[in-house]
Amino acid sequence: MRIELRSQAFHPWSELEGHERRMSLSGRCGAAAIFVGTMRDFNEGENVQGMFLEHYPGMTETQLQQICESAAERWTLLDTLVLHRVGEISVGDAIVLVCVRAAHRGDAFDACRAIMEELKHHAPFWKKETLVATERWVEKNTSGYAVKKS
Amino acid sequence: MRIELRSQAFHPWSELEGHERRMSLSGRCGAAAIFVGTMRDFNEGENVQGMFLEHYPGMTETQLQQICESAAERWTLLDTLVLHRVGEISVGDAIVLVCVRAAHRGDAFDACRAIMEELKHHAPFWKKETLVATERWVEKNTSGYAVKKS
Amino acid sequence: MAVTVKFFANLRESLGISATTVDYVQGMKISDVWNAATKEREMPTGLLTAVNMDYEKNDIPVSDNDEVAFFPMVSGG
Amino acid sequence: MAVTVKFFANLRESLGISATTVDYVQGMKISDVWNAATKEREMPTGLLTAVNMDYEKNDIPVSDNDEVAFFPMVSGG
Repeated sequence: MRIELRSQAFHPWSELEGHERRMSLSGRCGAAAIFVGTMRDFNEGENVQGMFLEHYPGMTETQLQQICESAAERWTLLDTLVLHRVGEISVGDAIVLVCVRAAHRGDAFDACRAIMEELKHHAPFWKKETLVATERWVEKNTSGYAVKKS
Repeated sequence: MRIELRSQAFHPWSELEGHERRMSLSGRCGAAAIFVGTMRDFNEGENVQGMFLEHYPGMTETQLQQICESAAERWTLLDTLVLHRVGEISVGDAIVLVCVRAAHRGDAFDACRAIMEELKHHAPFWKKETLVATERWVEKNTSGYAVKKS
Repeated sequence: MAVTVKFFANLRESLGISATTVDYVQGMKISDVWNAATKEREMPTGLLTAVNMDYEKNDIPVSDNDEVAFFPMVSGG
Repeated sequence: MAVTVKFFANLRESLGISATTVDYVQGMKISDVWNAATKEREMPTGLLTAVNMDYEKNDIPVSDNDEVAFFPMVSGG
Protein backbone atom coordinates (compact mmCIF):
# COMPACT_ATOMS: atom_id res chain seq x y z
CA MET A 1 0.00 0.00 0.00
CA ARG A 2 1.42 3.35 -1.04
CA ILE A 3 -0.24 6.74 -0.63
CA GLU A 4 1.36 9.96 -1.76
CA LEU A 5 0.39 13.59 -2.17
CA ARG A 6 2.18 15.33 -5.02
CA SER A 7 2.67 19.06 -5.43
CA GLN A 8 4.08 18.63 -8.95
CA ALA A 9 2.41 17.23 -12.07
CA PHE A 10 2.81 13.48 -12.40
CA HIS A 11 2.46 11.14 -15.34
CA PRO A 12 0.07 8.26 -14.54
CA TRP A 13 1.56 5.68 -16.93
CA SER A 14 5.14 6.29 -15.76
CA GLU A 15 3.98 6.10 -12.17
CA LEU A 16 2.26 2.77 -12.83
CA GLU A 17 5.38 1.51 -14.58
CA GLY A 18 7.64 2.53 -11.70
CA HIS A 19 5.27 1.25 -9.05
CA GLU A 20 4.95 -2.13 -10.72
CA ARG A 21 8.72 -2.43 -10.98
CA ARG A 22 9.17 -1.63 -7.27
CA MET A 23 6.28 -3.78 -6.17
CA SER A 24 6.26 -6.73 -8.50
CA LEU A 25 3.46 -9.26 -8.03
CA SER A 26 4.22 -11.33 -11.11
CA GLY A 27 2.26 -14.56 -11.18
CA ARG A 28 0.05 -13.67 -8.22
CA CYS A 29 -1.69 -10.70 -9.78
CA GLY A 30 -4.53 -11.44 -12.17
CA ALA A 31 -6.24 -8.05 -12.21
CA ALA A 32 -5.39 -4.37 -11.96
CA ALA A 33 -8.21 -1.84 -11.78
CA ILE A 34 -7.02 1.70 -12.27
CA PHE A 35 -8.67 5.07 -12.13
CA VAL A 36 -7.15 8.33 -13.32
CA GLY A 37 -8.98 11.58 -12.67
CA THR A 38 -7.83 14.48 -14.82
CA MET A 39 -8.66 18.15 -14.81
CA ARG A 40 -11.29 19.12 -17.33
CA ASP A 41 -11.65 22.55 -18.91
CA PHE A 42 -15.31 22.72 -17.92
CA ASN A 43 -17.38 22.08 -14.80
CA GLU A 44 -21.05 22.69 -14.18
CA GLY A 45 -21.42 24.52 -17.46
CA GLU A 46 -18.48 26.91 -17.04
CA ASN A 47 -15.08 27.10 -18.66
CA VAL A 48 -12.37 26.40 -16.12
CA GLN A 49 -8.87 27.72 -16.70
CA GLY A 50 -7.02 26.48 -13.66
CA MET A 51 -7.46 25.07 -10.21
CA PHE A 52 -5.97 25.23 -6.76
CA LEU A 53 -6.34 22.08 -4.71
CA GLU A 54 -6.17 22.78 -0.98
CA HIS A 55 -5.73 19.98 1.53
CA TYR A 56 -5.33 19.44 5.27
CA PRO A 57 -1.75 18.25 5.76
CA GLY A 58 -1.80 15.29 8.11
CA MET A 59 -5.50 14.60 8.00
CA THR A 60 -5.61 14.10 4.24
CA GLU A 61 -2.94 11.38 4.36
CA THR A 62 -4.56 9.78 7.42
CA GLN A 63 -7.96 9.65 5.75
CA LEU A 64 -6.53 8.21 2.53
CA GLN A 65 -4.73 5.58 4.56
CA GLN A 66 -7.94 4.66 6.39
CA ILE A 67 -9.86 4.47 3.12
CA CYS A 68 -7.30 2.08 1.61
CA GLU A 69 -7.09 -0.03 4.77
CA SER A 70 -10.83 -0.35 4.90
CA ALA A 71 -10.88 -1.53 1.25
CA ALA A 72 -8.15 -4.07 2.02
CA GLU A 73 -10.28 -5.47 4.85
CA ARG A 74 -13.37 -5.71 2.71
CA TRP A 75 -11.82 -7.22 -0.45
CA THR A 76 -8.93 -9.60 -1.11
CA LEU A 77 -6.23 -7.31 -2.50
CA LEU A 78 -2.54 -7.62 -3.24
CA ASP A 79 -1.60 -3.94 -3.42
CA THR A 80 -3.06 -0.44 -3.52
CA LEU A 81 -1.52 2.76 -4.86
CA VAL A 82 -3.05 6.22 -4.43
CA LEU A 83 -1.43 9.38 -5.76
CA HIS A 84 -3.20 12.72 -5.40
CA ARG A 85 -2.16 16.16 -6.56
CA VAL A 86 -2.28 19.21 -4.32
CA GLY A 87 -1.62 22.87 -5.10
CA GLU A 88 -1.84 24.56 -8.50
CA ILE A 89 -3.23 22.28 -11.21
CA SER A 90 -3.48 22.87 -14.96
CA VAL A 91 -6.09 21.65 -17.44
CA GLY A 92 -5.26 18.10 -18.53
CA ASP A 93 -3.20 17.34 -15.41
CA ALA A 94 -3.82 14.10 -13.57
CA ILE A 95 -5.45 14.89 -10.21
CA VAL A 96 -5.71 11.39 -8.80
CA LEU A 97 -4.41 7.94 -9.66
CA VAL A 98 -5.75 4.83 -7.91
CA CYS A 99 -4.41 1.39 -8.82
CA VAL A 100 -5.68 -1.72 -7.06
CA ARG A 101 -4.12 -5.08 -7.84
CA ALA A 102 -5.67 -8.40 -6.85
CA ALA A 103 -5.80 -12.02 -7.92
CA HIS A 104 -9.36 -11.56 -9.18
CA ARG A 105 -11.08 -8.84 -11.17
CA GLY A 106 -14.15 -8.40 -8.97
CA ASP A 107 -12.04 -7.54 -5.94
CA ALA A 108 -9.88 -5.13 -7.96
CA PHE A 109 -12.85 -3.36 -9.60
CA ASP A 110 -14.95 -3.06 -6.46
CA ALA A 111 -12.08 -1.83 -4.30
CA CYS A 112 -10.87 0.74 -6.85
CA ARG A 113 -14.36 2.14 -7.21
CA ALA A 114 -14.99 2.20 -3.46
CA ILE A 115 -11.67 3.94 -2.80
CA MET A 116 -12.53 6.65 -5.34
CA GLU A 117 -16.02 7.20 -3.94
CA GLU A 118 -14.74 7.36 -0.37
CA LEU A 119 -11.95 9.70 -1.45
CA LYS A 120 -14.42 12.03 -3.20
CA HIS A 121 -16.65 12.17 -0.13
CA HIS A 122 -14.27 11.99 2.82
CA ALA A 123 -10.70 12.93 1.96
CA PRO A 124 -10.12 16.57 2.91
CA PHE A 125 -9.37 18.23 -0.43
CA TRP A 126 -10.98 21.40 -1.70
CA LYS A 127 -10.94 22.58 -5.30
CA LYS A 128 -10.88 26.26 -6.11
CA GLU A 129 -11.50 26.76 -9.79
CA THR A 130 -10.26 29.72 -11.79
CA LEU A 131 -13.01 30.68 -14.24
CA VAL A 132 -12.61 33.19 -17.05
CA ALA A 133 -13.12 36.24 -14.90
CA THR A 134 -13.38 34.88 -11.38
CA GLU A 135 -12.69 32.04 -8.98
CA ARG A 136 -15.05 29.73 -7.12
CA TRP A 137 -14.83 26.96 -4.55
CA VAL A 138 -16.35 23.67 -5.65
CA GLU A 139 -18.94 23.08 -2.97
CA LYS A 140 -20.17 19.67 -3.89
CA ASN A 141 -19.17 16.54 -5.66
CA THR A 142 -20.87 15.51 -8.84
CA SER A 143 -22.65 12.19 -9.08
CA GLY A 144 -19.94 10.93 -11.39
CA TYR A 145 -22.22 10.66 -14.40
CA ALA A 146 -23.00 12.77 -17.43
CA VAL A 147 -26.53 14.04 -17.64
CA LYS A 148 -28.44 10.95 -18.75
CA LYS A 149 -29.07 10.52 -22.44
CA SER A 150 -32.76 10.23 -23.31
CA MET B 1 -12.86 3.34 -30.24
CA ARG B 2 -9.97 0.98 -30.91
CA ILE B 3 -10.04 -2.80 -30.64
CA GLU B 4 -7.01 -4.97 -31.34
CA LEU B 5 -5.99 -8.58 -30.96
CA ARG B 6 -2.29 -9.05 -30.32
CA SER B 7 -0.27 -12.19 -30.90
CA GLN B 8 2.81 -10.73 -29.17
CA ALA B 9 3.23 -9.62 -25.56
CA PHE B 10 2.27 -5.98 -24.99
CA HIS B 11 3.08 -3.55 -22.25
CA PRO B 12 -0.09 -1.96 -20.82
CA TRP B 13 1.47 1.31 -19.65
CA SER B 14 3.26 1.96 -22.96
CA GLU B 15 0.07 1.15 -24.82
CA LEU B 16 -1.88 3.63 -22.70
CA GLU B 17 0.81 6.24 -23.26
CA GLY B 18 0.77 5.72 -27.03
CA HIS B 19 -3.00 5.59 -27.23
CA GLU B 20 -3.39 8.80 -25.26
CA ARG B 21 -0.89 10.53 -27.52
CA ARG B 22 -2.72 9.42 -30.67
CA MET B 23 -6.16 10.12 -29.25
CA SER B 24 -5.76 13.14 -27.04
CA LEU B 25 -8.84 14.33 -25.17
CA SER B 26 -7.11 16.96 -23.09
CA GLY B 27 -9.57 19.15 -21.28
CA ARG B 28 -12.63 17.06 -22.13
CA CYS B 29 -11.58 13.91 -20.29
CA GLY B 30 -12.14 13.87 -16.54
CA ALA B 31 -11.93 10.15 -15.90
CA ALA B 32 -10.14 7.08 -17.22
CA ALA B 33 -11.13 3.67 -15.87
CA ILE B 34 -8.68 0.97 -16.83
CA PHE B 35 -8.56 -2.76 -16.37
CA VAL B 36 -5.55 -4.97 -16.98
CA GLY B 37 -5.91 -8.72 -16.75
CA THR B 38 -2.64 -10.60 -16.37
CA MET B 39 -1.79 -14.26 -16.41
CA ARG B 40 -1.46 -15.78 -12.95
CA ASP B 41 0.66 -18.79 -12.09
CA PHE B 42 -2.30 -20.50 -10.41
CA ASN B 43 -5.94 -21.17 -11.26
CA GLU B 44 -8.49 -23.24 -9.39
CA GLY B 45 -5.87 -24.56 -7.02
CA GLU B 46 -3.33 -25.67 -9.62
CA ASN B 47 0.01 -24.29 -10.71
CA VAL B 48 -0.19 -23.02 -14.25
CA GLN B 49 2.97 -22.81 -16.33
CA GLY B 50 1.70 -21.40 -19.59
CA MET B 51 -1.39 -20.82 -21.63
CA PHE B 52 -2.65 -20.91 -25.19
CA LEU B 53 -5.44 -18.51 -25.98
CA GLU B 54 -7.50 -19.64 -28.93
CA HIS B 55 -9.95 -17.31 -30.64
CA TYR B 56 -12.36 -17.22 -33.59
CA PRO B 57 -10.81 -14.83 -36.12
CA GLY B 58 -13.50 -12.49 -37.36
CA MET B 59 -16.12 -13.29 -34.74
CA THR B 60 -13.89 -12.30 -31.83
CA GLU B 61 -13.28 -8.82 -33.25
CA THR B 62 -16.96 -8.44 -34.19
CA GLN B 63 -18.12 -9.39 -30.72
CA LEU B 64 -15.62 -7.02 -29.05
CA GLN B 65 -16.79 -4.24 -31.34
CA GLN B 66 -20.43 -4.91 -30.43
CA ILE B 67 -19.60 -4.99 -26.73
CA CYS B 68 -17.87 -1.59 -26.93
CA GLU B 69 -20.61 -0.06 -29.07
CA SER B 70 -23.25 -1.22 -26.66
CA ALA B 71 -21.33 0.38 -23.76
CA ALA B 72 -21.03 3.61 -25.75
CA GLU B 73 -24.80 3.65 -26.20
CA ARG B 74 -25.49 3.02 -22.55
CA TRP B 75 -22.99 5.46 -21.02
CA THR B 76 -21.59 8.83 -22.07
CA LEU B 77 -18.06 8.00 -23.17
CA LEU B 78 -15.28 9.79 -25.01
CA ASP B 79 -13.15 6.83 -26.05
CA THR B 80 -12.71 3.09 -25.56
CA LEU B 81 -9.60 0.97 -26.07
CA VAL B 82 -9.56 -2.84 -25.90
CA LEU B 83 -6.41 -4.89 -26.47
CA HIS B 84 -6.53 -8.66 -26.09
CA ARG B 85 -3.78 -11.23 -26.46
CA VAL B 86 -4.16 -14.40 -28.47
CA GLY B 87 -1.81 -17.35 -28.91
CA GLU B 88 0.92 -18.46 -26.51
CA ILE B 89 0.94 -16.52 -23.25
CA SER B 90 3.47 -16.57 -20.41
CA VAL B 91 2.93 -16.08 -16.68
CA GLY B 92 2.84 -12.37 -15.88
CA ASP B 93 1.84 -11.35 -19.42
CA ALA B 94 -1.02 -8.92 -19.87
CA ILE B 95 -3.98 -10.77 -21.40
CA VAL B 96 -6.41 -7.90 -21.72
CA LEU B 97 -6.34 -4.12 -21.42
CA VAL B 98 -9.54 -2.07 -21.35
CA CYS B 99 -9.39 1.72 -21.04
CA VAL B 100 -12.55 3.81 -21.03
CA ARG B 101 -12.32 7.59 -20.97
CA ALA B 102 -15.23 9.86 -20.17
CA ALA B 103 -15.99 13.28 -18.76
CA HIS B 104 -17.30 11.70 -15.55
CA ARG B 105 -16.06 8.86 -13.37
CA GLY B 106 -19.32 6.95 -13.03
CA ASP B 107 -19.63 6.52 -16.77
CA ALA B 108 -15.99 5.44 -17.09
CA PHE B 109 -16.14 2.96 -14.19
CA ASP B 110 -19.48 1.39 -15.16
CA ALA B 111 -18.57 1.04 -18.83
CA CYS B 112 -15.12 -0.44 -18.14
CA ARG B 113 -16.61 -3.00 -15.79
CA ALA B 114 -19.45 -3.87 -18.15
CA ILE B 115 -17.08 -4.30 -21.09
CA MET B 116 -14.93 -6.70 -19.05
CA GLU B 117 -17.92 -8.75 -17.86
CA GLU B 118 -19.36 -8.96 -21.38
CA LEU B 119 -15.95 -9.86 -22.76
CA LYS B 120 -15.52 -12.66 -20.21
CA HIS B 121 -18.93 -14.11 -21.02
CA HIS B 122 -19.42 -13.47 -24.73
CA ALA B 123 -16.16 -12.84 -26.60
CA PRO B 124 -15.01 -16.07 -28.25
CA PHE B 125 -11.69 -16.80 -26.54
CA TRP B 126 -10.70 -20.12 -25.02
CA LYS B 127 -7.85 -20.62 -22.59
CA LYS B 128 -5.86 -23.81 -22.59
CA GLU B 129 -3.65 -23.97 -19.55
CA THR B 130 -0.40 -25.89 -19.34
CA LEU B 131 -0.21 -27.45 -15.89
CA VAL B 132 2.85 -29.13 -14.44
CA ALA B 133 2.27 -32.45 -16.14
CA THR B 134 -0.73 -31.85 -18.36
CA GLU B 135 -2.93 -29.35 -20.16
CA ARG B 136 -6.58 -28.44 -19.63
CA TRP B 137 -9.19 -26.21 -21.24
CA VAL B 138 -10.69 -23.65 -18.91
CA GLU B 139 -14.36 -24.50 -19.09
CA LYS B 140 -15.86 -21.73 -17.08
CA ASN B 141 -15.23 -18.22 -15.95
CA THR B 142 -14.64 -17.47 -12.33
CA SER B 143 -16.91 -15.08 -10.46
CA GLY B 144 -14.11 -12.56 -10.36
CA TYR B 145 -13.71 -12.69 -6.60
CA ALA B 146 -11.40 -14.45 -4.19
CA VAL B 147 -13.03 -16.94 -1.87
CA LYS B 148 -14.73 -14.69 0.67
CA LYS B 149 -12.88 -13.96 3.86
CA SER B 150 -14.81 -14.94 6.96
CA MET C 1 -24.32 -25.09 -52.27
CA ALA C 2 -22.42 -25.47 -49.02
CA VAL C 3 -22.29 -24.40 -45.40
CA THR C 4 -18.95 -23.80 -43.67
CA VAL C 5 -18.67 -25.37 -40.24
CA LYS C 6 -16.08 -24.46 -37.59
CA PHE C 7 -15.21 -26.00 -34.25
CA PHE C 8 -13.10 -24.49 -31.51
CA ALA C 9 -11.14 -25.34 -28.37
CA ASN C 10 -11.72 -28.73 -26.71
CA LEU C 11 -14.58 -29.46 -29.10
CA ARG C 12 -12.17 -29.00 -32.03
CA GLU C 13 -9.71 -31.32 -30.30
CA SER C 14 -12.23 -34.02 -29.40
CA LEU C 15 -13.75 -34.06 -32.90
CA GLY C 16 -10.37 -33.74 -34.56
CA ILE C 17 -11.79 -31.16 -36.99
CA SER C 18 -11.30 -27.40 -36.96
CA ALA C 19 -13.26 -26.56 -40.12
CA THR C 20 -15.21 -28.40 -42.76
CA THR C 21 -18.02 -27.83 -45.24
CA VAL C 22 -21.28 -29.69 -45.55
CA ASP C 23 -23.68 -29.69 -48.49
CA TYR C 24 -26.44 -27.17 -48.14
CA VAL C 25 -29.91 -28.70 -48.20
CA GLN C 26 -33.00 -26.50 -48.43
CA GLY C 27 -34.54 -25.99 -44.97
CA MET C 28 -31.60 -27.42 -43.05
CA LYS C 29 -31.27 -26.26 -39.47
CA ILE C 30 -28.26 -25.78 -37.18
CA SER C 31 -28.78 -29.27 -35.75
CA ASP C 32 -28.72 -30.73 -39.27
CA VAL C 33 -25.43 -28.93 -39.92
CA TRP C 34 -24.03 -30.44 -36.72
CA ASN C 35 -25.17 -33.93 -37.70
CA ALA C 36 -23.76 -33.66 -41.21
CA ALA C 37 -20.44 -32.26 -40.02
CA THR C 38 -19.90 -34.67 -37.14
CA LYS C 39 -21.43 -37.79 -38.69
CA GLU C 40 -24.30 -37.74 -36.21
CA ARG C 41 -22.18 -37.45 -33.05
CA GLU C 42 -24.18 -36.52 -29.99
CA MET C 43 -24.01 -32.77 -29.37
CA PRO C 44 -22.37 -32.05 -25.99
CA THR C 45 -24.48 -30.07 -23.55
CA GLY C 46 -23.65 -26.43 -22.97
CA LEU C 47 -22.29 -25.91 -26.46
CA LEU C 48 -22.55 -22.42 -27.96
CA THR C 49 -23.52 -21.82 -31.56
CA ALA C 50 -22.84 -18.92 -33.91
CA VAL C 51 -24.19 -18.30 -37.38
CA ASN C 52 -22.15 -15.86 -39.46
CA MET C 53 -20.24 -14.82 -36.34
CA ASP C 54 -23.31 -13.92 -34.30
CA TYR C 55 -24.56 -16.02 -31.41
CA GLU C 56 -27.68 -18.01 -32.17
CA LYS C 57 -29.55 -19.70 -29.36
CA ASN C 58 -32.30 -21.44 -31.29
CA ASP C 59 -32.13 -24.27 -33.78
CA ILE C 60 -32.94 -21.99 -36.70
CA PRO C 61 -32.72 -22.75 -40.44
CA VAL C 62 -29.43 -21.79 -42.08
CA SER C 63 -28.82 -20.44 -45.58
CA ASP C 64 -26.48 -21.42 -48.35
CA ASN C 65 -22.94 -20.05 -47.75
CA ASP C 66 -23.58 -19.49 -44.05
CA GLU C 67 -20.75 -20.07 -41.60
CA VAL C 68 -21.88 -22.10 -38.60
CA ALA C 69 -19.60 -22.44 -35.59
CA PHE C 70 -19.82 -24.68 -32.54
CA PHE C 71 -17.76 -24.09 -29.43
CA PRO C 72 -17.68 -24.54 -25.64
CA MET C 73 -18.17 -21.80 -23.05
CA VAL C 74 -15.75 -18.94 -23.62
CA SER C 75 -12.96 -18.09 -21.18
CA GLY C 76 -11.13 -14.94 -22.29
CA GLY C 77 -10.10 -11.81 -20.43
CA MET D 1 -3.84 24.86 28.16
CA ALA D 2 -4.88 25.45 24.54
CA VAL D 3 -6.77 23.99 21.62
CA THR D 4 -5.51 24.46 18.06
CA VAL D 5 -8.19 25.48 15.58
CA LYS D 6 -7.89 25.23 11.80
CA PHE D 7 -10.10 26.46 8.98
CA PHE D 8 -9.96 25.45 5.33
CA ALA D 9 -11.08 26.50 1.84
CA ASN D 10 -13.84 29.12 1.51
CA LEU D 11 -14.40 29.06 5.27
CA ARG D 12 -10.74 30.01 5.79
CA GLU D 13 -11.15 32.81 3.25
CA SER D 14 -14.40 34.18 4.65
CA LEU D 15 -13.12 34.15 8.23
CA GLY D 16 -9.70 35.41 7.17
CA ILE D 17 -8.05 32.87 9.54
CA SER D 18 -6.30 29.63 8.62
CA ALA D 19 -5.20 28.61 12.11
CA THR D 20 -5.43 29.95 15.63
CA THR D 21 -5.41 28.72 19.22
CA VAL D 22 -8.04 29.20 21.87
CA ASP D 23 -7.67 28.74 25.62
CA TYR D 24 -8.73 25.33 26.80
CA VAL D 25 -11.52 25.43 29.36
CA GLN D 26 -12.55 22.28 31.25
CA GLY D 27 -15.63 20.71 29.61
CA MET D 28 -15.53 22.83 26.48
CA LYS D 29 -17.20 21.35 23.43
CA ILE D 30 -16.58 21.70 19.69
CA SER D 31 -19.19 24.47 19.49
CA ASP D 32 -17.40 26.37 22.29
CA VAL D 33 -14.15 26.08 20.32
CA TRP D 34 -15.90 27.50 17.26
CA ASN D 35 -17.35 30.39 19.27
CA ALA D 36 -14.03 31.23 20.90
CA ALA D 37 -12.10 31.04 17.62
CA THR D 38 -14.57 33.02 15.50
CA LYS D 39 -15.73 35.53 18.13
CA GLU D 40 -19.19 33.96 18.16
CA ARG D 41 -19.79 34.03 14.39
CA GLU D 42 -22.75 31.95 13.32
CA MET D 43 -21.61 28.51 12.18
CA PRO D 44 -22.49 27.96 8.50
CA THR D 45 -24.71 24.96 7.77
CA GLY D 46 -23.15 21.88 6.26
CA LEU D 47 -19.77 22.47 7.85
CA LEU D 48 -17.64 19.42 8.60
CA THR D 49 -15.67 19.05 11.82
CA ALA D 50 -12.57 17.04 12.66
CA VAL D 51 -10.95 16.49 16.03
CA ASN D 52 -7.33 15.38 15.85
CA MET D 53 -7.73 14.68 12.13
CA ASP D 54 -10.71 12.37 12.52
CA TYR D 55 -14.23 13.35 11.51
CA GLU D 56 -16.50 14.10 14.43
CA LYS D 57 -20.21 14.49 13.84
CA ASN D 58 -21.40 15.32 17.33
CA ASP D 59 -20.76 18.34 19.49
CA ILE D 60 -18.48 16.40 21.83
CA PRO D 61 -16.18 17.76 24.56
CA VAL D 62 -12.61 18.38 23.47
CA SER D 63 -9.39 17.91 25.46
CA ASP D 64 -6.41 20.12 26.11
CA ASN D 65 -4.00 20.14 23.13
CA ASP D 66 -6.61 18.83 20.73
CA GLU D 67 -6.62 20.06 17.16
CA VAL D 68 -10.09 21.01 15.98
CA ALA D 69 -10.73 21.75 12.31
CA PHE D 70 -13.73 23.23 10.53
CA PHE D 71 -14.20 23.00 6.79
CA PRO D 72 -16.80 22.86 4.02
CA MET D 73 -17.78 19.75 2.03
CA VAL D 74 -14.75 18.20 0.43
CA SER D 75 -14.21 18.10 -3.35
CA GLY D 76 -11.08 16.12 -4.19
CA GLY D 77 -10.43 13.37 -6.69
